[in-house]
Amino acid sequence: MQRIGVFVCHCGTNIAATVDVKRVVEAAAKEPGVVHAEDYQYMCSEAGQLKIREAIEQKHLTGIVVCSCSPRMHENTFRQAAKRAGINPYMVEIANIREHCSWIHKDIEEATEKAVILARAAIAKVMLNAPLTPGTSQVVKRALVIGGGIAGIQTALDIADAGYEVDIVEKTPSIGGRMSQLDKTFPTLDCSACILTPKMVEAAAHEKITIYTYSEVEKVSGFVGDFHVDIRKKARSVDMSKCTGCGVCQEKCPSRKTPNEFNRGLNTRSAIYTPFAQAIPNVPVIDREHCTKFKTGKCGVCAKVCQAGAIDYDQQDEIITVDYGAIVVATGFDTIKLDKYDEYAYNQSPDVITSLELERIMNAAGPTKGHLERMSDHKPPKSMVFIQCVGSRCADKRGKSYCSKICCMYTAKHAMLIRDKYPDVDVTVFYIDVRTPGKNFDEFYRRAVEEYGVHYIKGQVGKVAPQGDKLLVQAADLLDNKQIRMETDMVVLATAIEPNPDVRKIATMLTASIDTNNFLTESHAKLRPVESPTAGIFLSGVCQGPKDIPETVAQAGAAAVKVVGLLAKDHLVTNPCTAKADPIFCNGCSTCEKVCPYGAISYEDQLVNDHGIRETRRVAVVNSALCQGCGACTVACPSGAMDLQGFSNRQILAEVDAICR
Amino acid sequence: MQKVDMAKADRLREMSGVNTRKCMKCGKCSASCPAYEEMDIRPHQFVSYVESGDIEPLLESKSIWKCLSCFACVERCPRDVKPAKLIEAVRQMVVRQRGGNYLSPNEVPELLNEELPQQLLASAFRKYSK
Amino acid sequence: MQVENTEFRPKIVAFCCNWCSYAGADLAGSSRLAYPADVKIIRVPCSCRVNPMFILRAFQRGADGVILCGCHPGDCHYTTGNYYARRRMTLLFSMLDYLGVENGRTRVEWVSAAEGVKFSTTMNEFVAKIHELGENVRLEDLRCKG
Amino acid sequence: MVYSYYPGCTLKNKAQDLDRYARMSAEALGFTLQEIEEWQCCGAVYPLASDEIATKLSAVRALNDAKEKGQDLVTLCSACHHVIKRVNDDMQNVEDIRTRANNYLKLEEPYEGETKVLHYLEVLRDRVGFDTIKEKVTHPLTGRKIGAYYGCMLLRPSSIMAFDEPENPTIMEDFIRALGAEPVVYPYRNECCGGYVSLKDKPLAGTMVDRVMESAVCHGAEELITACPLCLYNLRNSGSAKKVPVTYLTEILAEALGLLPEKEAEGGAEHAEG
Repeated sequence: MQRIGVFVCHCGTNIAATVDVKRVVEAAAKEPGVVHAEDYQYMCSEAGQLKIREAIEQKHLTGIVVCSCSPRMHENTFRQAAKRAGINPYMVEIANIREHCSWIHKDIEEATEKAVILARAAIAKVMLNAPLTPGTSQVVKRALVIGGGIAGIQTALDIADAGYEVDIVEKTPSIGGRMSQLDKTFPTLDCSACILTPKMVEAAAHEKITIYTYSEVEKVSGFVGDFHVDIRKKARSVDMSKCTGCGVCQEKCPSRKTPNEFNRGLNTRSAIYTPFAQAIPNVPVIDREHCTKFKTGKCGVCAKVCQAGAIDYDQQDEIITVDYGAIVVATGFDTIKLDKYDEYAYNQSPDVITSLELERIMNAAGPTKGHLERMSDHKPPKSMVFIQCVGSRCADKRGKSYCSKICCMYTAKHAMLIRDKYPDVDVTVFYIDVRTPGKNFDEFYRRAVEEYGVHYIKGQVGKVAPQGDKLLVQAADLLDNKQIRMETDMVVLATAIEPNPDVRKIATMLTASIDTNNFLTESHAKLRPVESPTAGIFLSGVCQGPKDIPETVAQAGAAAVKVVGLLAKDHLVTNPCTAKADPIFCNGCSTCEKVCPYGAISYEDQLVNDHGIRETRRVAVVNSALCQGCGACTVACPSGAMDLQGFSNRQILAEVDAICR
Repeated sequence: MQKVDMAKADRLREMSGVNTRKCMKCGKCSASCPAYEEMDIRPHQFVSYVESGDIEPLLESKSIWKCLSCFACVERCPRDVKPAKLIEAVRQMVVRQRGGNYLSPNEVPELLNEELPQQLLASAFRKYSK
Repeated sequence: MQVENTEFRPKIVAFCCNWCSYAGADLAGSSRLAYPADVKIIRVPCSCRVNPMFILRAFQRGADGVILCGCHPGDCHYTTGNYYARRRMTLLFSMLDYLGVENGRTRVEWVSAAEGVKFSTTMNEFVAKIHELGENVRLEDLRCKG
Repeated sequence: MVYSYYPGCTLKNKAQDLDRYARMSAEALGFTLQEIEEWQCCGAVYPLASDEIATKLSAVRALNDAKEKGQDLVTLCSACHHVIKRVNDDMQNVEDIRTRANNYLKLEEPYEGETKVLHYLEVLRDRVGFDTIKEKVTHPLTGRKIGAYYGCMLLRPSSIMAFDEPENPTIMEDFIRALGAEPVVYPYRNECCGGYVSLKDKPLAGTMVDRVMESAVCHGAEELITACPLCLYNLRNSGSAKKVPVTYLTEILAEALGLLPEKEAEGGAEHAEG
């Protein structure tokens, strides 16, 4: 017979303000099987846990129910407390009377009544709990980082420096990511390449780091500690072991009409190319879609000019399978498409550009060799307008609901750099709010205004109209309460950023949770910001939410520490809430095997004692190391032989009964 | 001292279906408005005046006769606030009151000319009077 | 003398998967997004853990509505569990409708861990629907009535 | 193909050309506009206040008439199109308006927004096809630089009108191109002409027309087309900027299809001179 203790937490006033905890205690005490019930200010505190421990020891409790916050918060805390008091940690159930009750209801009567019912359901369930013992599983001492931007590079470096093997998988021909496209960085105006390139080189040279560029993750199976990942190494058409990176092939390639992605399509590149001069690896790829040799069979210039004989038109995609203990997602971002913002004339005038395009124009290696000029007539502008919040903070379907966070600062940077280098260019910034929290950030923005004379006008732009060789900007000045209609030479749009569109596919492969904006969800918004709710998956950089370079680097380091913490373990404790077949009822029909996503179910001949009849039968056996405890098999099983430990049929039915009582 | 009339503000919100709280005060409505220069109270101010219950100035504003219902503000508003509908609601509130008509049939003959399309009269009457 | 309370307080059981919808409900809670107290949540590891038997039992014991929440299609923590759930529930709900438990009393909804607002609006809508349909008596086992 | 057709009051009077050329061209392109019986004025402006109902009823009657015939409803005047399309959206999606309108009209079968409302240009684009029109053009408008003036009512609110991209539309440009002329894209083609304020506030309408005209001229337009009689009136009569001729889009369509004998004569004369 179970002896149950019930512990009701006040959570300060978080619960006690809307739930009459005393009444919950009284009601719980009357439930059959309950031999102890009490309440306390903070059950999760040392003192609270001590109360649980004392009650278990003194009243010889066999199971406990804690009525408190979400089990996602403190289930483990209370399981450990129970364990220290000498009972099995799986003899603990949580009634969530905070997130699911006190925080959403105002009426005390109503909330208390609901809390009592939730407590009853938990008591009914715990009465049927059985002690469970977790198994263990191995940890592959190798990590995978998906994405080779600054986030991925930093994470990989930190993991590698701790002594673990780490692989970077990067989709494009080079690591470097968005940061390699930037000209200068705020708030110190360091040259982006100058601070990024050493890190790229370090990653490439690190003996613990393997870099797979021009590669993509194709398939992921397994689970924390033991993931199996298929990586597609796309055919480069260039033999990496032979290429010397001399660059002659790129110079001689006759097909030069492909929009240059690295320069955001502002100029063109050859069909065989490295994205930028400092690319790592410094080995070109052939863009087969645009290569004449691949399109018509007639060309082959690159093969002819290559002294090293590295060109290989017959190279095939290669798929390698590697095992990893942990996976870090660092897939980064792109700017949104501006097709739905044609009031800013982005599609109507080449002189309306995005901020990222301006980075390329300002960069010495960019399409204009660093000269600030209009893309229409290559004349230097005399006046420039910056528009903030293009696509950010939008409640409509056109844009993104969130603040992209980095735009206020990079716009101040652009404005300042232009005023510094071209003092005769008049710069106006239209803003809704200037958001510059961060060390030396607001000072930076103020410098743009006070020292560099950038005009900041509070008010959004309504329309940009090409007029002759000028752009007519129509805007509101909310502080002066007037409408501005001004001519300018260039308009720069602070375009909203969004997670790299590929991330959804990757999230699905990893079964990592993702939000409606395609940002990966962290396990806890405040306390577990670099972990995905899926064990063994970690988040680094903008794939989790908008952030600037310093924040990205900090988060990359944090993710690396979490990975190292995982890889340092000799083995992992597995979830004991796994499926289990009752050989008496199992008829070996193989239905469960078909629905198991993990291949955890097999069949073996067992000697079964069915009410005195002893016979050998083919029955299902669950490999508890592979089973992840989803329960699909339990419902599929036609004979009711399969059940899930910790969430058994009887337990859930008991909860249903308690709720509907 | 400004007179706060929340009952009228609520009535305007109801008539227009506009949720004034969604406004983030970016001013894009006023930036887009082609009749801005003619207005004494500007489109973005209509939203904040209603939000604060300051209705009397709106009822007396000449802006309500200047708004063209061209919907540029509605189309471009990033918060889906629809200022034009709010201005229309104020106009309705005025013309529904006795004597609030801005156009009387007596005026019409002198406004007519040879080419004037019927829809101009029809729409002006719809906009300006009960 | 006790005055009988005639106000209809529906009994509603919500099965929520641990990874998405239960977390979505937690987010609704921490964001203080209210929905009626009539909704009681049962945590299951995955929507595919919900056996039709659980839902039948709920109606048998007098539930007025049952809602099953899982991860969005393609986002299941266990890869495919929500697809199984969807198929099973489609069958079950049409059978229940045939038995007189109207389609409005049963619902499957996908709520991610980030969709606190959706969780709350879904529950508000669902409870409103149950109020519209009134008390459920069709499948109730009168033997269970005390 | 036969469409129900709602001409609207102005097309019966001051804008008879718009109507006449539309019908002529339709026949030439193989579809028929069948005027619905006893239509009433659409009201010319969509009543924005959500509690307005009586002013929407004439549109509902027209829509229901098309529904009973099982036809799509075609409009031409921008104002009529705007009002009828939006009222139809209300009938589909706003329960309160649907109920009240149906209670008032006492139809045999309640109207719930079943009719598809098409603008004449949409018929040309989606049903006939601009490629087909191009083939049927006998008198291509070669060498003419024509600017499309959309105005506001066809495009906005885009969520309901769903006519084209509200800030950078292309349907009229494609139409102009199909007729063999060169479309001139200018940014003020979707800005308001001043609409009804021109009745009592000529200067305001004048400012707005001038902006449109300046923008069109600056980008090289030598003539403008529009679908709206009020836009046409304002563009021709308001403002003080340099003007280019403004015609109805149906007129250049009829011209390109060779349905205007007088123009043909002119064109012939020019050829003779050249």
